[in-house]
Amino acid sequence: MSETFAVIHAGHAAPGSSAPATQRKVAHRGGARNPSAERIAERFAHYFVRAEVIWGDTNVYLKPEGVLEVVRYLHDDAAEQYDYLVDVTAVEYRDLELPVEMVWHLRSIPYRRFVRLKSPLPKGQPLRVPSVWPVYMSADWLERECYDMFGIVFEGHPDLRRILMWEQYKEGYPLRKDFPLRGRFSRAEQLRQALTQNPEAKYSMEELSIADAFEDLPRDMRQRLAGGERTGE
Amino acid sequence: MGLAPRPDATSVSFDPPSQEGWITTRLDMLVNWGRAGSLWPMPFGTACCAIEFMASAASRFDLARFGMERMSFSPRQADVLICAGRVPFKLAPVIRRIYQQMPQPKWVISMGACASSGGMFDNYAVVQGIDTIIPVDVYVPGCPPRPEGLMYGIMMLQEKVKRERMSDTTLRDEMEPDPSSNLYIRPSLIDEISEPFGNSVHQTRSGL
Amino acid sequence: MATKRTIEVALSTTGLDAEGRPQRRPLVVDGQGQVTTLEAPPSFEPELEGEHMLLNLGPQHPATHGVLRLVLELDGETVVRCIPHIGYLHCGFEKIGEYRQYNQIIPWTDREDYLNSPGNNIAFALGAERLFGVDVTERCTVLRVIGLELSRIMSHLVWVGTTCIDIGAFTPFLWSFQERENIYNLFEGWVGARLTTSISRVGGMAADIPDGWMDGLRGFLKTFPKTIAEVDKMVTRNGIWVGRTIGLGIMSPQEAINYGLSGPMVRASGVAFDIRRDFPYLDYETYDFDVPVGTHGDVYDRFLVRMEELRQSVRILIQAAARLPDGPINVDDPRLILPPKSKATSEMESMIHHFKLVMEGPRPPVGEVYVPVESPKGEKGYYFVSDGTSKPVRWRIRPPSFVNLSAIPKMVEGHLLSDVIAINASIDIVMGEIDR
Amino acid sequence: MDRTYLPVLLLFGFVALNAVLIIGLSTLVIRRRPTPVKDTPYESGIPPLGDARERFSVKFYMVAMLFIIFDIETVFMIPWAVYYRQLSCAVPMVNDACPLGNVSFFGLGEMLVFMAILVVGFVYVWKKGALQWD
Repeated sequence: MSETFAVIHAGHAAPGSSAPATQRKVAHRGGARNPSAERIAERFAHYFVRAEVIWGDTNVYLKPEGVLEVVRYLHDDAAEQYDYLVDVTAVEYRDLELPVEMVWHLRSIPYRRFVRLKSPLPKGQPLRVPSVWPVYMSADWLERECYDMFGIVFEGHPDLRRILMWEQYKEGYPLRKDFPLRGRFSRAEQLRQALTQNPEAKYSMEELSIADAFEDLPRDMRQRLAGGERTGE
Repeated sequence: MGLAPRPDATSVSFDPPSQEGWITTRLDMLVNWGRAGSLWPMPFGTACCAIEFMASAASRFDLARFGMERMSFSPRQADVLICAGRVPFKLAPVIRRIYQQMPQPKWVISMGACASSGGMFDNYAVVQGIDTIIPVDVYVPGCPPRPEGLMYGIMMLQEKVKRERMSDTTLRDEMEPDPSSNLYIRPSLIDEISEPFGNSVHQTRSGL
Repeated sequence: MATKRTIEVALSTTGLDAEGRPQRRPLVVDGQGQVTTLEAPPSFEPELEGEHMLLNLGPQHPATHGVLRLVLELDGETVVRCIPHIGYLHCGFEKIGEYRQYNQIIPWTDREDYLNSPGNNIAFALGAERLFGVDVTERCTVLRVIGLELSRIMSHLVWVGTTCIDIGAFTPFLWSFQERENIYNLFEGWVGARLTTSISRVGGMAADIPDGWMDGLRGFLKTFPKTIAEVDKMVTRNGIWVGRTIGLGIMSPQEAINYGLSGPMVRASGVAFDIRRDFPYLDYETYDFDVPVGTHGDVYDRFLVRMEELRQSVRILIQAAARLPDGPINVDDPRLILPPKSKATSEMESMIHHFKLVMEGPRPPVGEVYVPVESPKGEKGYYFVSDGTSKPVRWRIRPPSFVNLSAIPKMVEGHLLSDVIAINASIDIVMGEIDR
Repeated sequence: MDRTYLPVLLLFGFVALNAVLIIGLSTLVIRRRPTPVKDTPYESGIPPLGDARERFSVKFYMVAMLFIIFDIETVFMIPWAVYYRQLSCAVPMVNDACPLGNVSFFGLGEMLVFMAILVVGFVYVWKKGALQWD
């Protein structure tokens, strides 16, 4: 019989707090600020930019290079316990000069708190940001999708490949504002590229190494692989 | 079958004395009746239409009345490929490979607006109608089509199966996609039918 | 289970070695997330080692609940490594959302998680109304609770049906779809569509319920528990079912939270976290229902949690049906809701509102909002970023199944091939939501 | 030739005829249309990699051997079952009914001895752990 786990109740770390209720008449700006914002401000003053409350959620703006440290602090610290990564995503504004904004949604189940970390990535240099995968295992796929859709490279991510489009997708990063809605190529060209892939394009490099029958893979496939063609889907 | 109009017969004219004897047409009727009565569907269910297909296979809208309750999930035993749901470009090679691995005689029902014409997904990711990839016999409109709509499509397919003639050998030949583009129909034709039409064009202005 | 690897193995695809063979150096992640590399993967029975086989549990498969593709490295029957490939149903929802006005996006929320479309519509409306700074009327709030719970019942019914087929019992599928047809009739009466309902609008609902509708709902609430009891009697203590599901894909509470699981997946592992209770919306804190929590974190507990949630939804629906007040369903804010046709043609001001709403749609103030909702798969929410125009700058869908599915390599490795099907079914994935 | 074996021969004849008919007729009538894609194995719509004939772990052969042993055991029961009535009658049968009073348990006992020998083998296999899967 498998062992039984002790039940963890949400909000066990804040017993005194009243039972949460539906929020009504939420103010546009300036609602109740999440206490974690102050702690981040005085502990990471060199990374902290500013914090504000929009529609009841606390936004904390950070410099991109400090995100992993702040997230590790928020995850490990006893007073914070943000143990649940809700989402990792990015936002690109229509005014193309504005930087691409990275967004992390974090939730603390013991304290029933929610915070949104944001960090601007200026468009001048390549979009790089530290990966939060060492802290949250759920970030693996979320960051791969962010890379696939926006082209943001996550340093420290174990397996950064496209996850929604196929590896040889040449049209670029779909969710960028300069990417046309119907894609860059004509429909026939898109269809031709999708249909004329080599068989090994369906497998990641790692699966090809699993198929121990590597010696008796077809000869042309092995030449393409030796030629360094990136596979994977 | 497919979009290009078949070169020879524009309409199937049927006057037994001239072309075939009484026996062969009776044999055709028997074989076609057998095929039409027991079409084994291959449910290529991708999205919402697959749920409506499951509803039509369940007890209220019973597909068993058409002899179709035996779902074959391997193309080797399938007669009809029912593409229920939208097909993105990443899935295009899969559906074409499955269609090619089905033995003749085989038919295709394109269930739902997204399979038939890309539907509301007029963007970079979705094939604008699976007839650009594989020849389709019956298009079922609707998003998702009601089970009755699917059954009307199935009955239309059964009519089509009953009108086939075994003597017409070109009907059942395996079509080979041309090796350069791996497509069945000319790329210019694909562009032409994938063009947005009507007022859907000006909805693609982001902002405003 | 002697063969189950205890260490976390994450894989790196590094370069090629001399003669073009890709090098495979699996990484090891210990508790604190320190990443070290491991020389050779641990083998199970060195002397009896059979060659490993690569198997595609591919996009077209009856048991993958949609177009999911699992590449399995099999040592005989045991799964050594599982590599999921998704994206086979990626249809660019979020890109299209940036080219549509708010009320035009609602039909997209139907097609994204097509088992829970009323739930998605209402989640979208909640987020959009917070973005506009609007609170809906009392009757609309209770109608939305009814829509959410009916949608939860619909989604769990498909899950029970298809999971029973995966493990071998066909009859629960027919029973569950029989009940779904009853709910289809209810939604058809309410909104006219069976599956893709588009039931909500920003600031209200698409339509009010017809007058005979509440009796239909009460009739359904009377007959539905009998079906749950029937499925429960047939499956819960069934020797095959118990033998096939106990002890599979175990996730401890800490792992479940770290992997970001939500909904029945995390509650089956012993984490009593339900958004309806912890981050309430639509006055859920005033309803009397309890949150089922499992303690073993395996496939059997997920089944028990979902069956219990069906009964709790019936309880909520009974209370909601009792307290449904009269009154308007749409908020009377001319910025959002079209004025009635008679006023639009007679008064100048209503005509202007009508024209602006139809031509360019409502315009929210600049800002961003994320309102999570407890969908049958887990925590579902839409993250809106608005720059004042009538089309969102970013419409991010927080997909619970996507994050739940990312834990499948951890749950599946070490089990047999037939267990992969049971574990995959227990996650209750919907590929439309995963691939968006 | 004694007529008692005619039904068995007829059975074999029909079986063989049926097999030949099905395979022969279908190879004659159908028109093969092979295409390169149709000949590749079907693996859920993805081009397969590696081949299925891999070297399996030895425990699969173990299970196969055990099955054959205990399957043959049931095959031996068939002739015993056919002659069970004669076996359990001490004196030769009279118009295939055993005269009153001399029904013996020889038939049953014979099969129990046979089964006991095989159960010893089964217990040995069980204790040796050959049935233990992983």
